[in-house]
Amino acid sequence: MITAAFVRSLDRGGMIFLIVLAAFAFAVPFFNLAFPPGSPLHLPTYLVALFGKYVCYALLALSIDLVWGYCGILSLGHGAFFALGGYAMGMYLMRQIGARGVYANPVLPDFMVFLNWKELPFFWYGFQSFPYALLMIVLVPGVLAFVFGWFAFRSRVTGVYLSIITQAMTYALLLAFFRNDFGFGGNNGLTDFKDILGFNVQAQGTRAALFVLSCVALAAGFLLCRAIVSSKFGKVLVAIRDAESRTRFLGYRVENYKLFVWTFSACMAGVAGALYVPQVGIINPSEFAPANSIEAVIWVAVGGRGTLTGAVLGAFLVNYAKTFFTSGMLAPYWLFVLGALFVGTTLLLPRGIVGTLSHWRIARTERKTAAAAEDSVAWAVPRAAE
Amino acid sequence: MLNVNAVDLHYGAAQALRGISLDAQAGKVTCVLGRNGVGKSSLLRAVTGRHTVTGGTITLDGTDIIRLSPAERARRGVAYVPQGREIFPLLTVEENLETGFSPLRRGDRSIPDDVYSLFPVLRSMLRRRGGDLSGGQQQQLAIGRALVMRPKLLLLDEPTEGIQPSIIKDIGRAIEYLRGLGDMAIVLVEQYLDFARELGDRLVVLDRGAVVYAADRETVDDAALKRALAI
Amino acid sequence: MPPPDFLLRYFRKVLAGACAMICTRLTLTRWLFGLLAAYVAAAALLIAMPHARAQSLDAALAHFTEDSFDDTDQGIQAVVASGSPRASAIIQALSDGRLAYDGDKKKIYIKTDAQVLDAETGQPVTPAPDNLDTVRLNNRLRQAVAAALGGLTLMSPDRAARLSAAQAVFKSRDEKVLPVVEAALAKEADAGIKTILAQTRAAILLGSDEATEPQKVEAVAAIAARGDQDALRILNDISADAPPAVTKAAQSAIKSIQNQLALWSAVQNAWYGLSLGSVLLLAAIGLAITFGVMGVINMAHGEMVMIGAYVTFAVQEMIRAYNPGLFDYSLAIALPLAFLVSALVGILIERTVIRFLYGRPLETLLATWGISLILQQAVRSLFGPTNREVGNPSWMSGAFELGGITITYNRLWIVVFTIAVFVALLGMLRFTRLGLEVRAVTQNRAMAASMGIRTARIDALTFGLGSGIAGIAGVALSQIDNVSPNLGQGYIIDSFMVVVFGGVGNLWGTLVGALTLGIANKFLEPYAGAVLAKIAILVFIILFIQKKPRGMFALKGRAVEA
Amino acid sequence: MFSFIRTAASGPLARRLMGATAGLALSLSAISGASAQDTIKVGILHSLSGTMAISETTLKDVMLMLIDEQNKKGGLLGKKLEAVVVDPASNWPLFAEKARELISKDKVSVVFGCWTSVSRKSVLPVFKELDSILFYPVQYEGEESERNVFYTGAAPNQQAIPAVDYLMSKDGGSVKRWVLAGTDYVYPRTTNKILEAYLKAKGVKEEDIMINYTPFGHSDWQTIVSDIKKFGSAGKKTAVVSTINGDANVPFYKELANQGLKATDIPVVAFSVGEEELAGLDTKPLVGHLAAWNYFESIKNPANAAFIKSWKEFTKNPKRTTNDPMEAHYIGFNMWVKAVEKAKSVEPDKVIAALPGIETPNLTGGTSKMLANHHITKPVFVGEIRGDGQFDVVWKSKGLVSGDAWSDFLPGSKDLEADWVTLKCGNYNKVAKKCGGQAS
Repeated sequence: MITAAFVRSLDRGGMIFLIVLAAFAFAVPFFNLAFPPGSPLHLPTYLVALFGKYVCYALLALSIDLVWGYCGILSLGHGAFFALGGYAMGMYLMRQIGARGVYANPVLPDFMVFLNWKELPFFWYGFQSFPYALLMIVLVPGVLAFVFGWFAFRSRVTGVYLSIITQAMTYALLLAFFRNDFGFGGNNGLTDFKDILGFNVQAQGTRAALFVLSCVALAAGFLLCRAIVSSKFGKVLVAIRDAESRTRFLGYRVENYKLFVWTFSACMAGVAGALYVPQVGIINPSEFAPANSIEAVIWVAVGGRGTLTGAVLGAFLVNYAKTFFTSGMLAPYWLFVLGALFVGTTLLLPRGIVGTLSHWRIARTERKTAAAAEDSVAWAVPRAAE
Repeated sequence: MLNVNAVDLHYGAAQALRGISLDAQAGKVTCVLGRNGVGKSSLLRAVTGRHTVTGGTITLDGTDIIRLSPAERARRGVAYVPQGREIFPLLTVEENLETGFSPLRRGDRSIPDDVYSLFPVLRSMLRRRGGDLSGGQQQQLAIGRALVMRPKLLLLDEPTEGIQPSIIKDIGRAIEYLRGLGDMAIVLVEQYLDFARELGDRLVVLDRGAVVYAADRETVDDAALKRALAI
Repeated sequence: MPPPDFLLRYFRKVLAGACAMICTRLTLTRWLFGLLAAYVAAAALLIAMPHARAQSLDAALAHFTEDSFDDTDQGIQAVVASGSPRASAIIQALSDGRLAYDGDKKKIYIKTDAQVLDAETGQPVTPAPDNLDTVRLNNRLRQAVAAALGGLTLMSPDRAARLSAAQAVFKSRDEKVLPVVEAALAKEADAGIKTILAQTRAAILLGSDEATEPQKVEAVAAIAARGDQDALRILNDISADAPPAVTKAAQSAIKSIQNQLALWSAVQNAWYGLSLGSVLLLAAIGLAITFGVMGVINMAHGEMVMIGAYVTFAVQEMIRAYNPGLFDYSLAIALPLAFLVSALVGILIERTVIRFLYGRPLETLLATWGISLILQQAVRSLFGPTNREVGNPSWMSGAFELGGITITYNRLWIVVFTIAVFVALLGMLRFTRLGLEVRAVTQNRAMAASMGIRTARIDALTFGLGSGIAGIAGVALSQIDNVSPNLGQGYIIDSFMVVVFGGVGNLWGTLVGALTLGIANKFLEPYAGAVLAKIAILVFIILFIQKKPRGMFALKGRAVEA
Repeated sequence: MFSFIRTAASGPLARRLMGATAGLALSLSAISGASAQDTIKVGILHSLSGTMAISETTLKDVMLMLIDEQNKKGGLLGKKLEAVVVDPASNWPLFAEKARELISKDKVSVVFGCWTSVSRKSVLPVFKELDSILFYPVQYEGEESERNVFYTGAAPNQQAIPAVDYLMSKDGGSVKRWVLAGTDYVYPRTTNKILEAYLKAKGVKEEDIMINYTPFGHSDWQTIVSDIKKFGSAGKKTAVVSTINGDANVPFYKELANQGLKATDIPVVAFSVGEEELAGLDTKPLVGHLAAWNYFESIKNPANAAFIKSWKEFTKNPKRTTNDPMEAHYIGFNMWVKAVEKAKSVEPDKVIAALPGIETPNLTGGTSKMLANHHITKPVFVGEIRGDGQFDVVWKSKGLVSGDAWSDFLPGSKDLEADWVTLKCGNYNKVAKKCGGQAS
């Protein structure tokens, strides 16, 4: 009875979420494109870019929520997967520039030309092809996550240890990508993109399309995550989160479950990164900074971990707050707000917004059911068993 | 000394104690008997404050201690020898004993001679780590450690469990000695009937979280006692 | 054999005692000294400007009023050539930046703390002229000044002055001062200074065209005995067209010095590693307490270090403002204050945030990260975003040579300090009441409470202790790193690596972990470069954790479970 | 289950949500469109939090001061100037977002901002797309000339090469052996590439050049300083050219001072160390080490004295120092004001067209001119660190040096030329005789 209510309430949440997302995906480009800039109904392009960024962040939040909220793996390095996906996309976009770079070199990206690189490093091969780049967007973060997870989960590195080494992983990548010799443009990263699939990345239409595509990716990610967490597989994940060793004693190969969901989540983060890069116009190593990954975790915490809609909502809210608090008079206070969000959420709202709301709803139904049960059971069993 | 009145205690939805009442007087040993899972240990957890009770009162020397934290109760004279001893494994025997100094004023912080005279083995092992001791030695250490606190009320949770008979005898003698001092109330939770019968001034049998039989040593009806235990 | 020191002192005493009575005797001494000075000056003059006529000091000083480096250079040479007894005071003032000129009156003055002296006469000028400009120097002139000063003070009665003069002439290796060096060498009694002078002579001879071949070969041997990089530099400097015997001797000397230096470079790496390791240990040890002992992930740990550094800054500011004489004690004053302030902030954090999160390490991690952001920005608003100056007290400045390596005092003191903190902390945990209670709570919280130990108080104190130690780490780090709001961020990941690598809950593990990482880093750095070395270490730790998930020295049975 | 979904989707809920979303989007756009046009808005895009706040906060303050002063003089074109401050929080994607917000939402006429190259690179596409103007005040690696960007900081030929020339001169110590030490990112990499080529062209041998890179925020300099010492012991006069950035400088100089590496032995010339950075150091052991800039606070000049005075008054802090990027903003702002007055409009296209050729006095007694390649002419100074944390100018260029967008010492760029006046191209290839890449 209770679980049924729970499932239904969640489903309604998911439903509402999908509808809102669809409306959003439709309304934003519609008001942007259908009305001329002077019209009061016009939605400025910069908001399209801004919302597009939020949607990508939401997808990243979703991927973090899947491993943290449902499997108890707190990753402080998910930004690494996001950035790797972004770099894969960035490399494709760089190759698309072709001879239109400032040095007009048909093969080498600009940063290689002025640092005297003679030829393209081997890992840049193939990125001129979009399907190859698409493959890499999923494959590179996926393989890294798989290898990392393979070692970590089999040797039963858990809890804060895992968190700390995920942080070490992203930090090592940060340092590596900062190195100019590494061949990814060093600190400046990849930028100055021109075309994606032949469309100008800065054109209004391309932006709108990328925005819609990001919304579609978010919806797909949401549905996939829903499918995972509501299946039996998902129940095992939750069991692992709540009592890992007991789940192991029950005969489940815990590490395989973890490895799958971890790798899947990394691929999702990679896709988010890939969609993010053409909309933002730059990818550079600072995306690997541990602080970025930790910030992404707080989006999930604010929205409510263990609730997929919460992760998305959190990403939107916190990033909107960031946009809001980094302008005008409030400018130097953003870090105070962000810091307070971390402390406040963990202390006062450990379930997050969506988690708290559904908790209240469940508590209310539970009280009702309990009251009803009391009435019906009171006369049947005089002394309740222990 | 100790007065437990109508105490309820829940673990989540499950109720472990149902309106239990119990008294323990200075210079007397109160034995709490019962099978596994009837609430004996829960009763001690309620008295020490390790678990919050959901109803009833607990007073020590007439003052209500129900709102006090475990540390504050210990500071008022409640000493606890838990089931499984809970020796600090990485502290030496001496340090284990010294953990009992906390309730004492600075000037009183010494290990009473009684501890060593009751359990001479401890003196020879002062520098050993608590975790390296045998079960019986740990049990003696746990009791010794409690005595360092100069308690008014000593709570012992199955001190004979899994311990060789010779040490059980030592422990029995120690409890008798402490009773003889006359200023300490002792609550002994036991499953080992003979031991309890021998030491207990008052015997209380629990079942399903409630007192099902209680009698003083003089008036105890062995048949009724056995029946209560056999339920 | 020179007369022993005490004998000289005795004579000097006799001279002083007899002064009043036999003043003719004193006049004689003065006359003798004057003669010597004149000889030295004349020698310098003859060599420096073979065709120059003796210039008056007045004319020499005029060069300084032009505010042109070339004129100043001429001025230095001219002052030395003037042979005036005021020369050394003038050059000293120039070197200290106390030589000033009045551009309108074309007069030169020497500024002292209290008054302004006329450079030519040494008499105070009253009223002190305003609108004075300092005579400026550049690096080229600084070298010239050092050489001139060296030449002028090689005969100084003060040993320290002679020593620095000898070092200065060694550095300049100016052929012009060779006669002065030789004169000083003949008179010098101190063995250490004598060696330097001999080496100076050898160095000058090596560079000179006049020296004979045997003189040069001998000089190579004298230089080779130094065995350091300066020696290498001089020997490398020998021109290829020198006589074959000289180049051959030099080549073999270079080779042996290089071998020696290679050996020393390994020692140096070990020392650098040790020093980096102690910095890591110092930063991590507070974390080892809060993380290891309490199981609390304190991401704001770095900010506690930062607070300690800012306390040091504040203390130094106060000292600068009110009592500059105390500057050398500033760290001693800052140390307890930094401990207290950081500890109090730590306790505040524990009481207001962390205590509600015990048993939920991941939440603690997030909350403390938030606190770290707040603290950073708070310090930024309070002290400004820029670096603040924290000075090194004199006893932490500079370096000394030990064999073939240079050991800087600040690193040395940090190593010593780290050891002291480590030992003090171990002792505190082992021998004090608080230490016992901390260990008891660590091992069995519930039982500790049942023993009457107020666990909440212990938690707060332990957290305060860990934070306080981070604070004193900040005092030490302010000596080698910049004091800015970002200070803590630079250490937090490294500190976690150390603690996790060493094994949680074990101070010895932290020690070994920090030293291992420090030394490994420094041995990798020469080959891989600073960036790759760091990446390699991180990857190594990630792999190591897979092998030993609880670190090197994990304690059994009490690990932090999420 | 499915029936439930269907009913919900077709129910009024969906319509309500659809309406709400549209409403939200509309209200956002309404806010953004409602900017009043009675002032001229000037965007300030400098990090006020995060790691870069250390350098950039000062530039925000100086811009506020300049705008304030301009308003006291009666504003511009009869309108008041209004500063719009945003905080990109040292986060590169946020730079792009904030740039977009300034231009699209706040409708600023010009933006003064950025410090690091990556932040400039990140906002570049935004300025191109939305056709606005950015004034970039920091010395950088060059290799760029964009229609929408005006570079008021030094290009490598206005800082690095003169500094090296000075060190090779007799006054600079006739240096023969070079250590190029830098933080591992694009500015040091490019500068060092240029210097390496330049030194080799001057006859310096390969083995007399040592290049070393360190990560951002590097704090343990023991090994590198001792390597420099070793490298300097080869018998030739050695100097260090430092492109070490930001936070890493303080520990570097502390280590230098403590290991006793004196300026008279091995001088260090830095391109990123100014008065602001020295404020965090005890400079007494560092006296004689050098920095090359286009401005020093210590330069005696009435314009500079007035600027320093008003800066101290504006910040209400008598200890605040001034530095080179601040002067760059001073020049850039005055140039923009003049260009607007000349164009009689703040319309970006008109201002961009008006800017080349504009001349304004700089703070060191000369007059800087905006060139057709969007860089400016500047004097070059080499200063020695003094005991009081200021610099003593020991060398200055004869006349002003024109900023080169493209270095003559890099193979890829030696044929390129930037000219936005006649060629209308930022990267015109003189050999191929055509505008490379995009002409836009």
